[in-house]
Amino acid sequence: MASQPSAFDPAQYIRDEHVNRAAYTDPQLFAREMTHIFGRAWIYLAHDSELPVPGDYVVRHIGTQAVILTRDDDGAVQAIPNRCAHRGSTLCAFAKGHAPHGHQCPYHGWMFAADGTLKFVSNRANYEGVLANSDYNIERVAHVASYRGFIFGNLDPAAPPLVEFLGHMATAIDDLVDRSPTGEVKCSPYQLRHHYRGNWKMTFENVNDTIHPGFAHAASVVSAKHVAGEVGRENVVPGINMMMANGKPLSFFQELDMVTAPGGHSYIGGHMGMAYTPDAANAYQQALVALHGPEKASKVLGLDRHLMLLYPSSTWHARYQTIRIVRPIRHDLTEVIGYTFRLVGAPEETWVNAIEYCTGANSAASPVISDDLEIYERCLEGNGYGAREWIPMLRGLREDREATNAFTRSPSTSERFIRNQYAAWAEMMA
Amino acid sequence: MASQPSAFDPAQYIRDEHVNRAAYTDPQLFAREMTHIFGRAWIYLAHDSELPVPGDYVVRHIGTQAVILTRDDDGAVQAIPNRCAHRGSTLCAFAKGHAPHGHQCPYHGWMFAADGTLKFVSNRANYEGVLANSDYNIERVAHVASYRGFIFGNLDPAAPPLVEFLGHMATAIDDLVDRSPTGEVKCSPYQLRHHYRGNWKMTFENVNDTIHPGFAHAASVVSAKHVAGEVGRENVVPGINMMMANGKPLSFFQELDMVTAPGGHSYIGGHMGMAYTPDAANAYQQALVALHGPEKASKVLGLDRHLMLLYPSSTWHARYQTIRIVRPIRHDLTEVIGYTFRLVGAPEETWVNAIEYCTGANSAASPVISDDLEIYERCLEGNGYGAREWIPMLRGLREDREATNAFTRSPSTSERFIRNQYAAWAEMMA
Amino acid sequence: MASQPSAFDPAQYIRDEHVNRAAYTDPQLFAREMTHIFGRAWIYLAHDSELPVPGDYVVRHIGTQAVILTRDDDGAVQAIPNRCAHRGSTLCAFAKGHAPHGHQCPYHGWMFAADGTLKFVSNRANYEGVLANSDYNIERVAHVASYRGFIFGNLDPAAPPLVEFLGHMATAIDDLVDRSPTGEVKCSPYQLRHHYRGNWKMTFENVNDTIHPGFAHAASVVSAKHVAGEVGRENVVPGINMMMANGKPLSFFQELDMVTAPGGHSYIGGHMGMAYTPDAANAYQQALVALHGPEKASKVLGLDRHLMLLYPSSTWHARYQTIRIVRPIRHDLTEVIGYTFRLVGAPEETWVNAIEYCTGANSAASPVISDDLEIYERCLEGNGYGAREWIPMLRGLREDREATNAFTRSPSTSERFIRNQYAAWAEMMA
Amino acid sequence: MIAPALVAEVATFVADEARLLDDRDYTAWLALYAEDARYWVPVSTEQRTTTEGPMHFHDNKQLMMARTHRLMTPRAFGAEPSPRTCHVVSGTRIDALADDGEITASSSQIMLEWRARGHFEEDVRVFGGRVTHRLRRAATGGLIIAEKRIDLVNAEGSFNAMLAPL
Amino acid sequence: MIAPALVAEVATFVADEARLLDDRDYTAWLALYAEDARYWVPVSTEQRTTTEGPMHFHDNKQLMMARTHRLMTPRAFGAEPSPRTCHVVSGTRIDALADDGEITASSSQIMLEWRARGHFEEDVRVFGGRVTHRLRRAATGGLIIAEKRIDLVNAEGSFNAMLAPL
Amino acid sequence: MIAPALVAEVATFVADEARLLDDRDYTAWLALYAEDARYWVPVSTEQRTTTEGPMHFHDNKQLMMARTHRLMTPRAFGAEPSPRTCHVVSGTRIDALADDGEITASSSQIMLEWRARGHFEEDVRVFGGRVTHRLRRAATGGLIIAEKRIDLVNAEGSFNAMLAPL
Ligand code: FES
Ligand code: FES
Ligand code: FES
Ligand SMILES: [Fe+3]
Ligand SMILES: [Fe+3]
Ligand SMILES: [Fe+3]
Repeated sequence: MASQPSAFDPAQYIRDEHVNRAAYTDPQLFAREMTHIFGRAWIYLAHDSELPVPGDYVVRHIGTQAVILTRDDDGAVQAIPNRCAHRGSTLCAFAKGHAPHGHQCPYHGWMFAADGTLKFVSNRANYEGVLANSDYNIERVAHVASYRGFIFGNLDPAAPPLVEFLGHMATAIDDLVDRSPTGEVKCSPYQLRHHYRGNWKMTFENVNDTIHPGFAHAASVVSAKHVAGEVGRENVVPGINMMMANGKPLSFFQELDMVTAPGGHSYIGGHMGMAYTPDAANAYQQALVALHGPEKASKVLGLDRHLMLLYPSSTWHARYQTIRIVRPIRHDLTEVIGYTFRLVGAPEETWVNAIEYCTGANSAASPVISDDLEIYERCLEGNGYGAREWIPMLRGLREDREATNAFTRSPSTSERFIRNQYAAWAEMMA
Repeated sequence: MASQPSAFDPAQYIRDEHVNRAAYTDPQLFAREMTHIFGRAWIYLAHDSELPVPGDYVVRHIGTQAVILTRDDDGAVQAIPNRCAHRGSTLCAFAKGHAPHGHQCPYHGWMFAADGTLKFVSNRANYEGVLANSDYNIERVAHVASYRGFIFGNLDPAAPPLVEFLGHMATAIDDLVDRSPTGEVKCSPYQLRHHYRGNWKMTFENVNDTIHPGFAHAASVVSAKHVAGEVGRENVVPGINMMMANGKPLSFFQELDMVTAPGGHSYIGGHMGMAYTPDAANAYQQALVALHGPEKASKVLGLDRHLMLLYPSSTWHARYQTIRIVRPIRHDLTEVIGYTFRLVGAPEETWVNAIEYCTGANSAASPVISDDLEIYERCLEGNGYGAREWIPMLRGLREDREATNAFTRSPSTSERFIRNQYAAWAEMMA
Repeated sequence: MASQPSAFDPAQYIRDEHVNRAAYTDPQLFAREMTHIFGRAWIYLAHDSELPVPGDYVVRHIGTQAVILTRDDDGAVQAIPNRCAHRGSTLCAFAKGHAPHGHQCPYHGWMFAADGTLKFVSNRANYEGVLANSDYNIERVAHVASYRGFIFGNLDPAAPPLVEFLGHMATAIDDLVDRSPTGEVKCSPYQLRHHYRGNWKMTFENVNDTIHPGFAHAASVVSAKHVAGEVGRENVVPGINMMMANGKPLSFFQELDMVTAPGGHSYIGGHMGMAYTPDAANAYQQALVALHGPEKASKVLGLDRHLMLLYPSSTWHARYQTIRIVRPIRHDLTEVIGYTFRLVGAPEETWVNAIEYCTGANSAASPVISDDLEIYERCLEGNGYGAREWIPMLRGLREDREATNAFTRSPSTSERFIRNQYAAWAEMMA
Repeated sequence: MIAPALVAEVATFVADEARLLDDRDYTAWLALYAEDARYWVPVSTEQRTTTEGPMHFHDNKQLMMARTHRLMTPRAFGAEPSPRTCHVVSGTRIDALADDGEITASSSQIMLEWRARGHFEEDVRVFGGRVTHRLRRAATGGLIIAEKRIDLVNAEGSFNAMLAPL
Repeated sequence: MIAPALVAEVATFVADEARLLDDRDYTAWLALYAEDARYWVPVSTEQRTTTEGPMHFHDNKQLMMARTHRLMTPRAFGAEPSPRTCHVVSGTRIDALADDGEITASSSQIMLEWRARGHFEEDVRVFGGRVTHRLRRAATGGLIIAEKRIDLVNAEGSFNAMLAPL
Repeated sequence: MIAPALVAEVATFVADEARLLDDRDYTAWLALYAEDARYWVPVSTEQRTTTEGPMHFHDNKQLMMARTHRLMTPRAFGAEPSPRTCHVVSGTRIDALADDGEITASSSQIMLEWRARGHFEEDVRVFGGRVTHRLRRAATGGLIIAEKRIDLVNAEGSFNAMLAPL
């Protein structure tokens, strides 16, 4: 009986490089995003190492929909909504587990195979001649595919192949995996979760924004410098350096590249100063050379990209082996979940650095993240009033440096990544 | 200025023995249920013994509407909404009390008689010639009627008589009252309240469902058996037995009868193993014989029905003198309130058993109830997503055992009681 | 994508001296109030003494919109929404402060002058040729004007002058200011805030209601009398007297005048027994005579008005130098913020009395206020159900005592002030 | 006048019992209770005995066993994860000391509970009220619980599922 | 160095006062206060005295009497049921000991409050903050309260009705 | 058997540390921590060490300095006002006493937090859980903190910004 939303026209929301603030505040628009964006795009779900053996499962989300990913007996990963086909109870109450015999509903005990096939109906006799099990299988997520061990799902039967969706961004995943001396990466069993009262797009529009750190994170920059002053710059720990990094001069970020790719994806390229200094004696580097050969190895170690966005579901940081899943809950509520990966065969130190990075860059208690969360919530409030409805996305409009079919290169200070996101948004929402 | 819901067609929600999950998740549908179902059906409100003397009142609900039941000076029970006719303040803040002179509004002191008649207007002179008290009486609940001391209300002026609504289910009330050696029952002043984030219909569709206990309550069955193992089955207390009862084999429930009656009512009949063993020496049984004569007495003591549903407002358990009122608050919020009754003249033990039953079967802390509450909430979540919109009500579709005008008999494992509820639902909602 | 509210007709809500209860419960109606009432009326915001020097600012509200009031370098007060023109973040996180160089956005550091002029754009080079600062000034509140130091704002470019809006009610402000021996009043830095789950209009319809105290505040009257009995009436402290004042006989209030003025304004006039007893020896009175001359001085000291309402934003109590801002948040949520003023040059005792009055009359912990808050919430609940949709505003309909162009005089017991409010309401909502 | 040492012993005992619940060490927790112990939570502070009407909790030791056994294996039944709690105890005092050595002690307790249901702030509940213990001396010399009564501030209120003992 | 016995006495006194509020034993509670006592709850931790601006509470003994008298008979006025509370007290310490024997003590307190309004979880509120007592020796030898100041963590915030003393 | 005096000293120390946080006296608070101290809040009670995965907090002294420095000057950066907190501590006990004198102590703590964001009740959060301290003797004879671990009841949950140390 819900009243129908009026017909949709992207031009209502995107016009002349401006976005209407309703994009962040309208619940009905959010509902459409769930069907048209999260119902069409490839959504990052999990990594192979999270469900190593048949029967292992994890519960993840595609938009507002919980899905169960289960490793089946053939070793394939199956995805189904976490919803019983009988009366609709969720099947799994734990976020992960082992269900070798399938998923049994807690209500009446119906059992479903990894792929949603209805395997058991309690007191089956009651259904003789009136219910065919095959009519009550749980519908599978239309497509599940993985790239180098990273599993994505897509609800749209007509979806393009995953690699096509990834396009140039496959290099984001390569960047992470190639850093493993064994070619193997392993996901930590512990995740770091935070949430904020704001729209999911705020995160995507913030993560590659290199102008905000100097202002939004000024507090932690100053505090970090204060510490450096106290203990001596040569004695500061990595966490403090990470905070200070946000204080780099704008000229630094202006030189730096931003790469945007079709589908709303992007990353900050180039020289964040986090590349490895070539060191032939270093065991880790030796291992990479052994695996890749010297040329590719130094390319991998030299690669120094900042947060890579796989719109609309995840952000990737290969250098520190951290992925964040952005999970929309309501138009004004979003959860962000951080995952760290072990480079199997790399020294423990690499792992410890990844943990430190994830903790510092993804905890609700991180002085940096808490700044961002505050900003998201302040934008939600500010976008609730005032006469000005249109938000400019004009920064760096005329500064693109290179354009290919695969990607466009701009200064990292540009809002091009936001324009790029809304181009994808408008296309999917139409 | 609320936008109007589109016209209503039951076939949008009930089709081929399936119900659309929107029935549990759509707030506008809920609003219609309040006017069309709780605005038309007879709703159980209270028992005579709760307001014994003139002036006594209790506040109860008809759907989302609070009503004051007051014993008037003639001993009749009057029902009015708990709302002042002046500016709309609630009149009573306490759930029960004694107001022999009527109900006085806390705001400006207007006084209303038990039947809503406006008796006093403060500073009446201000209203001379502009307000006639008779225009500002509180409108009474269209019908208040009681059956053997149990008081029901109905907002629909065109409602059929209560007995007609009860039909065969009058026996549910008889079953309770006839168990009293004096023909008198007395309601406990203490009620047990729990609530859950889920739709009110979930309770009705769960209570006569004899398949779910073996699964949803498996945890308490196993735990109870664990205790039995520890202390020896012969030493287990009633509460433990009650938990184990949910572990009966499905064949037991298949044999058992379910009785459904027009209006959405139903109960589980037959042999729950809770009938009294005839014992001529037993004082309670002697008293019943004295009251009813041997034949009826043994019939009463032999009666062994499980939760009797008076759709859409209450569930009855005569054997343990417990009534539950199901109170809809929002489409996704429901309160359940338990009442226990003393069989006046019966041994204290009977009363203690009733208390134990109500505590074990109705407390939010009951291992059994907490299972059900969890299920309700998991169904609310699960029915929020996934492509499958239609919930099957097919169980036992072809297994009816007997059909009369008054009722239909089926195996207790059947979902017939749910189909029966939606038949009434569709009729009233139309 | 929000569905449009249907066209508006005041007669849907105001008819024959009755108001439809939807006025208190309909969120869409509330949304219209924000644009049509708080978007058109003059809203009280702050007092000059709260932002004495250039750069000082306070954040206040016009309806649901936060606005920053800043003293500019010319000493003028400028008002702009608390929203950055870039991506919409709120500019100020603190309710007051000093920003001599303008307001800098915490997100990307854009700076705005007091009047909203965009003064600084970070990394401006990114915007060369694509963004003109002048297009991204924050739009100013259409009108800001002050009367004797009290600052009001109006969002409507076509608004009449403030003095015209105030009309006769300017005397409410005069009454307060004239009581200062120096003509200067100073606002306390400390405010008293309370909120309730109910509609903002409830406060306006309650404050001049002289019938409710005898009933709604009966508890505190009785308690105060109990104390008087214990300690002896001659020993009671002012707070106790204040509570007892609500117990005055209705005849007292019937004699008392209510004055209503166009625009929804009103106050209780006449003799509350709070006039100063003329005392030539009294230093305060001497100072007033020195300032005003004997005639006006005694007029000022003799003035004894009770809560003066400046619809729809504030209530004024000159005798105790207290202003309350009524801040609508949702149709069912309202905040009330109390401000006390120091009469510069008056004895400390005057100030202490003002504090005591504000604490007693505006704290959520005040026995009197907590009664009112309870009533507001009970009306919200009661107006959610029952068949009766129309709320009478008939009290004293035929008792007006005098009518001029500037105001109408009625008994203080009349609901004329409510009728007067809805007359203004209907006019603005149309 | 009650011996300060006894007051201290009781205060520690009461705090330790609460801690065992937070540790979900239910075996040790049950061991604190006498065989004939009663654990109950009235639905009204006016309920003087356990035979006046239904209660939120009314457990004998068997029911306590069943309840806690269940909390130890939720996953086995597809049930939600068991809640985690944190008790703070304050103002423990001895209200009565019977000739047979039975001790009646009371304390103020606030308990924070978390259920892992993915509803963020809503998954946290705060319980609190007056806790009354009837204690006896065990043969071992230690204290054991004959009765624990918890008068919640919202005893008369309506509750969602309460899985963990208070 | 302050005598441990005095610290213990004060800690017990402060806990006992909180308990009397939870018991709604207002007569005994009032008896703990000196005739010239002041009970106040500032709207800002920056308020040093009671003459700087309005306050949430600013009671002398008469106002405390009126406030509590009212809580004892809500039904008589159709007012809502009085709230029920539970205080927990922690870290009571003596901050100052004046020559005239006046004791300044402070503690951390969290109070759970329930109002019976049928709104389930929403009817529960949590208050908390720093409580400061100025105490004197009564002629009887016991302690009496000259001043109680409560600095709520959300002193500057906005409150719904606060019926019960904190 | 642990000396009661030591238990009392530790209990007071733990309560005093919590109080310093409520006072936002971060300079004194930091002084309680050893140079090589670790302050951490795991995302799971199953995390035994700080190298098993990300954590809510994982601070060394430098990070503690930066964190607290920032809280002392929020306005300077247009950031929201720092939260105000109130801790209550209960059941502090000594779990282990090493030969080198290192003390492992644990307590139950509930913390009320208020953020001034104008959202009324929603601005109040309650945190709570088990707090474990590793303590050493400072040269001065007093205690210093080598490690503080906080196991929140909702460790595995999702959090909004946590500005104040727990
Ligand atoms: S709801 Fe899943 S088996 Fe019935
Ligand atoms: S609202 Fe009831 S008397 Fe005015
Ligand atoms: S949002 Fe304000 S500067 Fe970007
Ligand atoms: Fe950032
Ligand atoms: Fe069940
Ligand atoms: Fe009032």
